[in-house]
Amino acid sequence: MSLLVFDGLLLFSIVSLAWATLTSSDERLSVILFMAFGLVLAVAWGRLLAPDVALAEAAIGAGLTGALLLAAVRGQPRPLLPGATHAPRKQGAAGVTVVLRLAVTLLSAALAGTLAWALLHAFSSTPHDLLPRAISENLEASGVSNPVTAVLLNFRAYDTLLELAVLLTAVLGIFALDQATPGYQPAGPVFDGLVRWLVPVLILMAGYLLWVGAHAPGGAFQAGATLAAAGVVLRLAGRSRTGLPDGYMLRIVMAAGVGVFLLVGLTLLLLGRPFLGYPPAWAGSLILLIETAAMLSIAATLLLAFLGGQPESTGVKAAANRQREEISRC
Amino acid sequence: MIDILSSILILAGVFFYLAGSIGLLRLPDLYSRLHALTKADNLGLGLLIAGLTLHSPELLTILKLLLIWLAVLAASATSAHLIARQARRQETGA
Amino acid sequence: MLTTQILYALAGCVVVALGLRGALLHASLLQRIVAINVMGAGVFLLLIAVAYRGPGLPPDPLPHALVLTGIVVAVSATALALALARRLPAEQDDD
Amino acid sequence: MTDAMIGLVALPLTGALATLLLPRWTTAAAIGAGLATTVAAALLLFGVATQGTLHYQIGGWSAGLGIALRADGLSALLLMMTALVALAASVYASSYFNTASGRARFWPLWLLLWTALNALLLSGDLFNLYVTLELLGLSAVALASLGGKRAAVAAALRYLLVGLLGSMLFLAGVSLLYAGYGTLDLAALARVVAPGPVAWTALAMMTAGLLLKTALFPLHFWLPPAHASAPAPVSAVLSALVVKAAFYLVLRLWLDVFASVVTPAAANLLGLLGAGAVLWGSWRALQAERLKLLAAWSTVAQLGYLFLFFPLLLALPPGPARELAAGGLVMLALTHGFAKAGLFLAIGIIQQRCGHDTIRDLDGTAQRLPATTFAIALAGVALIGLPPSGAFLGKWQLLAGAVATGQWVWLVVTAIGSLLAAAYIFRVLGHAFSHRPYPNQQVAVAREEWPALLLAAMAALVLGLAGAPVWGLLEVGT
Repeated sequence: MSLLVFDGLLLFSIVSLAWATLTSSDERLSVILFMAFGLVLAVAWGRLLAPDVALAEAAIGAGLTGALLLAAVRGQPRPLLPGATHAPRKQGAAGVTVVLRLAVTLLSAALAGTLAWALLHAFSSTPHDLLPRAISENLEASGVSNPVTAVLLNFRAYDTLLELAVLLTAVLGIFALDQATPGYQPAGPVFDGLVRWLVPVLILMAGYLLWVGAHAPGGAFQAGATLAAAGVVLRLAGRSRTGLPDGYMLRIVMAAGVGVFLLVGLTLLLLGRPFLGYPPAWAGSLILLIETAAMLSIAATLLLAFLGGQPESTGVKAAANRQREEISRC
Repeated sequence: MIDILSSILILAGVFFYLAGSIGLLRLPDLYSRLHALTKADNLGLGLLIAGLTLHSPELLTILKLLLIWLAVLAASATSAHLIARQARRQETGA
Repeated sequence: MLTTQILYALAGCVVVALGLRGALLHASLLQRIVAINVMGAGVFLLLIAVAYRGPGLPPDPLPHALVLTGIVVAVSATALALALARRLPAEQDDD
Repeated sequence: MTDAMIGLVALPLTGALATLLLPRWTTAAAIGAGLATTVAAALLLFGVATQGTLHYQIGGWSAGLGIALRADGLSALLLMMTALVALAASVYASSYFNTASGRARFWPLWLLLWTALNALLLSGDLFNLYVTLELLGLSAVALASLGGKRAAVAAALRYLLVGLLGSMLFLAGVSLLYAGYGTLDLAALARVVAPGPVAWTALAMMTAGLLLKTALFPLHFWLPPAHASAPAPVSAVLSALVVKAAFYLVLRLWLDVFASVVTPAAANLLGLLGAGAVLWGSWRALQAERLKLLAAWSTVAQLGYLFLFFPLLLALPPGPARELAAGGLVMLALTHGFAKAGLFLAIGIIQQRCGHDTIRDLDGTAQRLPATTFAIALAGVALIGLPPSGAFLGKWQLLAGAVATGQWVWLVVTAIGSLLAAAYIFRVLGHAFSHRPYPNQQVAVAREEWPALLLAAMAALVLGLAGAPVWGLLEVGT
C-alpha cells in the first residue's frame, strides 16, 4: 500500500516533469527541468530493480546529456522577454497553428492510447521467462556474474560493439563540423578547491565502477561517464587541459573501444571459435580488457562531445586547410 | 530498537528536506532561499544517511554512504557559493 | 498482472506521447532535441517495466542491457544534433 | 562461407579505424577495405546461391540468447548491390575529396556507413536492427553535413531529427514485441507472432518509423534538401542505399516476419502512399531547377514504385505469379540503386567541372563531358524504365501483377509516373545535347567518370539483359 503511494508520487513527478520540460518557453529552464526529469527517472529505475540503468541514467541520461544541453544554451543570452525563444509567428497563420497543434496533440494521444492498449494485452498473458532463464543458465559460462554485464559484453556483445561504433560516429561527425568551443574562465578559489579533490575521487570511482561491473551494478559505460564527468568538471573550472591526450594519442583512445573489441572478436575467429565467442575460461579477462578500452573511448568521446569539437591544439591545422569543395570554373 | 532510532533519524531528515523546500518556495530573496535550501538539505541528508547507516551490515556500505554525504556537502556548498557570487556581481553591476 | 508493472508502463506511454508531441510542435531546435530525449526515456520506462517481475524476484536483465545501450545511443545522437544546431545562426531558426 | 557475413561487418569497420589511425594512407586503406568488403559480398552471394540461406550465431550463443546473422537471397543481393555501389562511389570519392583534411573527415564516416548498411542487411535480431539503424542514421547525417554550407547543415539536422523520431517509434515497437512475445529474434518471432493488438500496434509503429526513414510520401519532406545538399558521392549512397535499407526492413517485416499479421487493407494503404509518391515526386522532379534536386525528387518517386508492389503481393496467392512479382520488386530496387548512384556521381562531375548544376545552363554539356552525359542518359533509361534496363523488367512484373489481380489503378499510376520520368529526363538531356559553338574536343573518359558510367551501365544494360538469376536467388529464403 505504502509502496503504491510512493509509485503514484514518483510517476506523477515523472509525468509532470516531462510535461513541464516540454511546455516551458525558456530553453534554459527546459534543460534544467530535463535534468531533474532524468534524476527522478533514475529513482524509478532503482524502484524497478534496475540499478545498472539507474547509474547510467544518472551519469549519462541526466548528467552528461544535461551538461551537453546546458553547454548549448550557454552561448545564448538569456531571453529578456518570456517566450522570446519562439520563432516569431505569422499572424495570419494563427488559425492553422491551432489546428496543427490540436492535430498533433490528438495524434500523440492516440499513440499513447494504442500503445497502452497493446501493452495491457501483452501483460495479460504470463510473462515469458524463456530468455531470462537462458541467461541465468549460461551466466556461469559468461565470465561475469552480473547478468546485465553478461548480456552487454557476452551474449549480446555484438550490439555493444556497434554501439561503440555509434559513439565513434557521433564524435567524428562533431569533429567534421567544428572546432571546440572556447573554454571557461578560471574558477575562483572555492570551486577550485572542490575540483582539486573531486577529480581524483571521480577517477577512483570510475576504476571502481569498471571493476565492480563484473559482479555488481556498474561497468564500462557508467565508468566512462564518470571519467568524462571528471573532465567536464575540469573544463568548467577553466583548466585548459581536461585530461584528454593530444594529437595522435587522442585518435588511438577514440578508436580503442571499437578496436580492441574487434581485435578480440577476430582473433577468436582466427582461432577457430565463433566471432566474439570467448572461451569460458578466458571470458572474464577478455571482458575486462574490452571494458577497459571501452571505458577510455567512452570517456574521451563524451568529453569531446562536451567540448563541441576537436581540442584546439590538434585542430588548428584542420581549420587552416578547411576544404572548399565546389570549385567554380567553366 | 535500531529500527526505531533509524526511523526517527530518517523522519527528521525528511522534515529538514521539507523545510528546505518550503524555504525555497516561500522566502523573499535569493540569498535567504539559498541559505534555507543548503542548510536544510545538508542537514536533512546527514540525518537520512545516519538513519541508513544503522541498517547497513557492511563497513564498506557505511563508508560509501558517508562519501555520498561528503560529496553532496561539498558540491552544494560550492554551488551555493557560485550562485551567490554571480548574483552579487550582477547586483553590483560588475 | 502486476500493478506496479502496469503503472510504470502506462506512465511510459504517456511520456512517449508527450515527447512525440514536443518533438513535432516545438519551434525551438534545442527543445525538439530535448523532446526526442524525453520520448526515448518513455520507451526506456516501458522496457524496464516489462523487465520487472515483482518484489523480491530477479528482474529480466535483457531489457536492462537494451536500455543501457539505448541511453548511450541517445547521448551520441544528442551530441551530434547539438553540434549541428550550433552551426546554424540563431536568428534563422528553420520552419 | 558464413565467415563472409562477419567479414561484411568487420572489414569496413576495420577500414574505418585504419583510416582514422593512418592519416597518410586514408585513401589506400579505404579502397582496400572496400575491395575486401566487395569480395566478401561476392563470396556470400555465391554461398547463398549454392547453399541456400546462411546463418551465423555470434559468440556461439543460440539465437534468442545471442544475436543471429542471417543471409537469404534478398539480403545477399542487396549486400552485393551495396558493395558495388559503395565501391564505385569510393573510387569516385578518392578524387572528389582533394584535400588531406577533407579525406580525413570523409573516409572513417564513409566506412562506418558501409558497416551500418551491411550490419542492417544481415541482422536477424530486432534490437540489433535498432542499433544498426542508429549507426546508419548518424553516419549518414554526419556525411550529409560535410557539404559544410548552411543549407547542408540545416538539412542534415532535420534529417537527423526525423531519423531519430523514426528510430524511437521503431524501438517502441520492438519493446512492445518483447513484452508480448519475449523474444527479439526475427525467426523465432515469425513462428509465434499472431494477429492481435500487440502485433498490429508494434508493426504499425515500426512501419511508421521506417517509412519516415525511407521517406515515403507524405513523410518525404526531409529527403530532397538532405540529398541535394550533400557531397556527390554521399548523395549517391544516401539515395541508392540508405533509404533502401529502411525499405528492406519494411519488406522483411511485412512479407516475412509479420506475414500472418498484415492485411490487404493495410497493404492498400502503403500502395496508395506509394502512388502519391510516384505522382508527386515525379511532378516535383520535373519542376526542379537544379540537377541534384531533380535526382532527389526522383528518388521520392522511385521509392513509391516499390510500395506499389505491396497490395499486389498481398493479393496474389503464393505461387509462381507472386514470386515473379516479388522478383520484379527487387529488380526495380536494384536498378534504381545503380541508376541513381550513377546519376548522382555524374551530376557531381558536372558540378565540379562547371561549378553549378542548374539545368537551364547545361547547354553543350554533351560536347564537353560526353561520357558523363552518356552516363546520365543511361541512368535516365533505367529511371524511366525503358528496355533493356532492369527497371523495365521490374515494371513489367508490376503491370502483370496489377492486371492479374485486377488492380488497374496501379497500372495508371505507373504509366503516368513513367511519362513524367521521361519528361524530366529528356528535359535534362535536351539541354545537355543542345548545340553550342564549342571547339570539338577529343572524346576521352576521365578517371572520375568511370564509376558513374559503370553504375549506369549496370542499371540500364547488365541487370536487364543478364538479370534472370535474380529470380532464382530470391527463391532462396522467402
